[in-house]
Amino acid sequence: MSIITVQIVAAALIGIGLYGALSQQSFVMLMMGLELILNGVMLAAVGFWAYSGTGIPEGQLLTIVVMAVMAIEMALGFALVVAVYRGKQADMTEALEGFKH
Amino acid sequence: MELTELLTLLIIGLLTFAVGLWLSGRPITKPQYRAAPPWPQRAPFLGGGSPENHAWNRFHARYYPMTLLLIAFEMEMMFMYPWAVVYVAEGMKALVEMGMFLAILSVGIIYGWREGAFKWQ
Amino acid sequence: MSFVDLIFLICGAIAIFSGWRVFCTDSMVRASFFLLISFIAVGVIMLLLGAVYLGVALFFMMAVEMMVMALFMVMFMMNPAGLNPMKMVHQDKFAALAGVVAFFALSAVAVFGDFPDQPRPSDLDPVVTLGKELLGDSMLVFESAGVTLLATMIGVVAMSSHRGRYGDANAGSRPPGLEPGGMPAFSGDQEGSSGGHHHHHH
Amino acid sequence: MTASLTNALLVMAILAIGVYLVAIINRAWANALGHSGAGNPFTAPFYSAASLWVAPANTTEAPDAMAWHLAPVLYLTLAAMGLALVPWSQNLVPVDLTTGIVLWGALEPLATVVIFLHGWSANAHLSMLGAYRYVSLGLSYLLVSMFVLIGVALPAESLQFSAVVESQAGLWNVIRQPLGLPLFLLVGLGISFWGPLNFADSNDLAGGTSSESSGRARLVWQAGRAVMLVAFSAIGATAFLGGWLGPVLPGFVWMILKTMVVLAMALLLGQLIPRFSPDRFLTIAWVLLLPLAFVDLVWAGLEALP
Amino acid sequence: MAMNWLRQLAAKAPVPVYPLLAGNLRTDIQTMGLDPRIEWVASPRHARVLLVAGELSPATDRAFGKVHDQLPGPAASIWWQGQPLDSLADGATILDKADDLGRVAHQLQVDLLSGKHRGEPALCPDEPPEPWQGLGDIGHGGEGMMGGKPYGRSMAMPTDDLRDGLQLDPMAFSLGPFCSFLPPGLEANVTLHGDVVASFEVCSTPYPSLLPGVFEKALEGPVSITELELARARHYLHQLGHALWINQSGTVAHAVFAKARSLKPGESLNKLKKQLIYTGFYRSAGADKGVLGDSQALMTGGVAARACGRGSDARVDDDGYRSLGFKPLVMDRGDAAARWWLWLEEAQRSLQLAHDAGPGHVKTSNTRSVELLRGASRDGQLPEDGTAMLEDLLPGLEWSEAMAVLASLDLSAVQRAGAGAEGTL
Repeated sequence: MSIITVQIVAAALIGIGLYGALSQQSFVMLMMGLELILNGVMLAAVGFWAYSGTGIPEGQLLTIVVMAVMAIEMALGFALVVAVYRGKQADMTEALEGFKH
Repeated sequence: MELTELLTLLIIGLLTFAVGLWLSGRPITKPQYRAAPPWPQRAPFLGGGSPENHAWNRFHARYYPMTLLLIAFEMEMMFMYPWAVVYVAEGMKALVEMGMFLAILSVGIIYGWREGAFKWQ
Repeated sequence: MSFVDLIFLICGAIAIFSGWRVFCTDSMVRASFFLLISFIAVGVIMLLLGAVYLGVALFFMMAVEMMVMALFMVMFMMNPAGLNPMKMVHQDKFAALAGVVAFFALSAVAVFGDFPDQPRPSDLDPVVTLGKELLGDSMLVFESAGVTLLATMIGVVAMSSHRGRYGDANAGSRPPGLEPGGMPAFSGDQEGSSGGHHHHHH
Repeated sequence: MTASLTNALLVMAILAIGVYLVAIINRAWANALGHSGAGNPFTAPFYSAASLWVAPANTTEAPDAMAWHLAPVLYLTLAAMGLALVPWSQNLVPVDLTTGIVLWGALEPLATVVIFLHGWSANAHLSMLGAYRYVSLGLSYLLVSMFVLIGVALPAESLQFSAVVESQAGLWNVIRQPLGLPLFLLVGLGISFWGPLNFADSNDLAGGTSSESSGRARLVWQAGRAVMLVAFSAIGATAFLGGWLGPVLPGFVWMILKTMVVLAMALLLGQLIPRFSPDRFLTIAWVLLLPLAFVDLVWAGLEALP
Repeated sequence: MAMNWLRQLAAKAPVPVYPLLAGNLRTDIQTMGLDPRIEWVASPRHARVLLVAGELSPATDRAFGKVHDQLPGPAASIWWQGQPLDSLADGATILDKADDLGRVAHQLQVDLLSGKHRGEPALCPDEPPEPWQGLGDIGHGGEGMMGGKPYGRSMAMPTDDLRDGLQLDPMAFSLGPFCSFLPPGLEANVTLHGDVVASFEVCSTPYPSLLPGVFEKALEGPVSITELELARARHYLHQLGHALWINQSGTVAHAVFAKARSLKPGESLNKLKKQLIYTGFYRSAGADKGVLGDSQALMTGGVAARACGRGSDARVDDDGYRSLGFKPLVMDRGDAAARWWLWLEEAQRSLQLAHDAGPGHVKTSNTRSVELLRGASRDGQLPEDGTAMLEDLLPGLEWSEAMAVLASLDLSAVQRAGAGAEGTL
């Protein structure tokens, strides 16, 4: 376990997440991809923090901020899904295009 | 040392998992391919009735607004645990800051309550 | 190879494998919980890295989020359990390529980049430093997070709630056009009728 | 490594004894409440367990076979991990994690996930209803539990359970923070879906999430519930009743006694109080219990200030 | 045959029995459950033995087969108050006396565990509900997103929701007639949206309840009020016990049944009453639901009507009761909790009446109008089945509330067992 291996794992998670986010048709699955990307980002942040040699708290804080972003993204994303479904009974990303007036 | 504690936790987890697996017996993994209980025994129990469809469908979880509020509200727990550790050392300042933080979020809870988010939709 | 390395490798493999399974399983519930497994494995790696608080906190944050994810998956996806196998992807090749490129680019940065590689001080208590930081220098982050979360909560309730303050959220909207067994219809003629939720046209 | 193994075996032993203890106390309460059929509390648990053991397993038409098989095992594992966090005496702490309180907080939603999976995986209607109902409970008691436990972390200045015990040397938290234990009891009934909070495996769903399971899988499921209840009681005793602290007797004896007190209270409540309506409990949890947990936290905070 | 030690231990456990009611015999079943050698279970999956109580009718043969086959084998049935099915008659265990159930079931359990009894044959053919093998890409039987019948069952299609604007899949199934949480014999087509009942369509009504012997006699001529009122108190306590069981208070329910078995005139139920108040039974799931409308209350009659503020009680027309100073008990809330409350109050008052009537052997005098366990008989007219009202009453309720409301209503038709036939006393 070193900073390089940790970053490679993080890179793999980000790569898979990117694939998911770009390829999935369903909005909820797309969010899964985003979550996976953020998962990799968090791991990378903690990796940098752990090997920075100083243990500055900003590394941890960054992770918390990423988590907050994740929580907000999920909450708003799902609320959007509910609102869209209410109107159109669809959960596909394409359905969202109807909202781009 | 923290790693020793984690190792113990891991051992306990794995050990219980193994014991649990042993206790729960041989799995019937692919019911459709292997010798398994006969079909009538496997039908969902409805007291003699029968289902029209699979149980797995788009289920209306009627508490969904609560779950969304929870995701947002739970984030605040992330801040609370480190706060609790330094609370006594920081004293009044910590109390006031967390009080403000909680007060802000309580507004969200009250709003959610007023809008009926904590009711079965 | 030490014991820690071994566990790191196993967890890394689990995190990547279950992250990949998320996008190739038919059952939405399984997909959510594969993602949860991926998060848990990452949390264990964080613990190994000495982030005792963040690793454990990741467990509870993600357990809740993935539970909610699974709920919404089952609520809104057709065929949520994947009883009929399906593949709902677009631009599959391009996406896979983008993923692979991103992986190699980031790995290259990790391998060839020049990062500090020293263990953190052994007497450091990550929770205490984090708490001090939150109440000290980063207080603004902390309080603004509160306001952001409040905004999120209000937005979430306003968007998802049926009993809106101004009456039914979908008052005036037309019934959806879905052919039984077909894909959801979203033809243009339904637009403009969604007066109840114009507030999220960002 | 040896120490780790010894500690692990110790937790396993406590786990086995704990299941037995729950069965005994539960039957003793049933006898006391006028249930004539509860049998001899000391031998009946063995008979019932053997009866479940020899009963054949069941499956459903198209289950999520992996989840169906693993959910009870995982629930038992989570319960054991909860049990591992308990400090039995000053020197006998199987897992003395510096963030033990956070880990307990993480076990609760993970248990919710597992209980949901148990009901979901059968692909049967009544068990699905139980699973969904439970999620509404599991997600709403979570915050209450976290606030209450943060309350005990304040005077301890630590998230470590052993530090929480030491911080109670002067006065137990049950007196310092009187709202804590009652709120936490509700959490315990929730996490093991016992009695009034048995939304998952209830009679009006013919057994809910376990209505389709039988035999050894059901034995593991029931054992998991019992262990979870023991783990909760031990955590409750640690957080509110001063853990191993006490005069004359050795620490672990005190700890066992206190755990049994909390366990007996939870089991009595479980038998006496009828089930809440899931709908109403959701409102109660957010509108009544959560503010009460706030009050508890503020109380704890003011009390902890030097 | 030899058993290994585990099976020997298992044989000592209370026999898990699933009660399958082919007649309105819930009260008897509840009393039989007091035997420590057996234990009623909520799902046939948990059972080793099936108790078939009552006479099966050909109409329910299919449903019976389903439940029978859902016991994980080897399992066996015990037949009580009815003839075994022809296909199972060979070597069937028939129970003559209710008190014998513990012994018989235990013997059956020993035989099953030791392998002496090989279990009963299945009644339904061993095949999936729909053929599925070989269809679809992986042989799962469905195609497309929602098409076909994957794994033998189709998938649901979305419908309008009754409260919320979300159009999601309903959960539709038929329930009963052998559900332990429904009135025995009630069969219904249920549609759920989430866990809220969207529609509840009664397909077959519950089995009619037979009048206990003493009520039969009261329709013929004067009977001792003491005897009549003790039977009444017992019945209401059993109803209350069932409601407690539905609301997850199994232990308390058990204690109530035990009490009901040996009621004495003048006994006080105050302790139980206080316990139910303090433990919040009257505020449990569904307690404030199931308010009956006027016509529904009249249709149901008896306690349900009095819980809605209708003071009809045939006992006021009886000189015997009048001499004891009888006045009807009335509440005006009309919800499930009010009915539970009145059940206990009525039981208490019945015990008091039984006590007061005791010394002078006061007898009933009016045979034309008798207050029965549900409603009253007027000129020989007995209350009719009222389950149709469930179709209006239950939709909109959450599942546990709906089940609690069901447990607060006694809607089955009342029938006379015929002159001289033994009742449940």
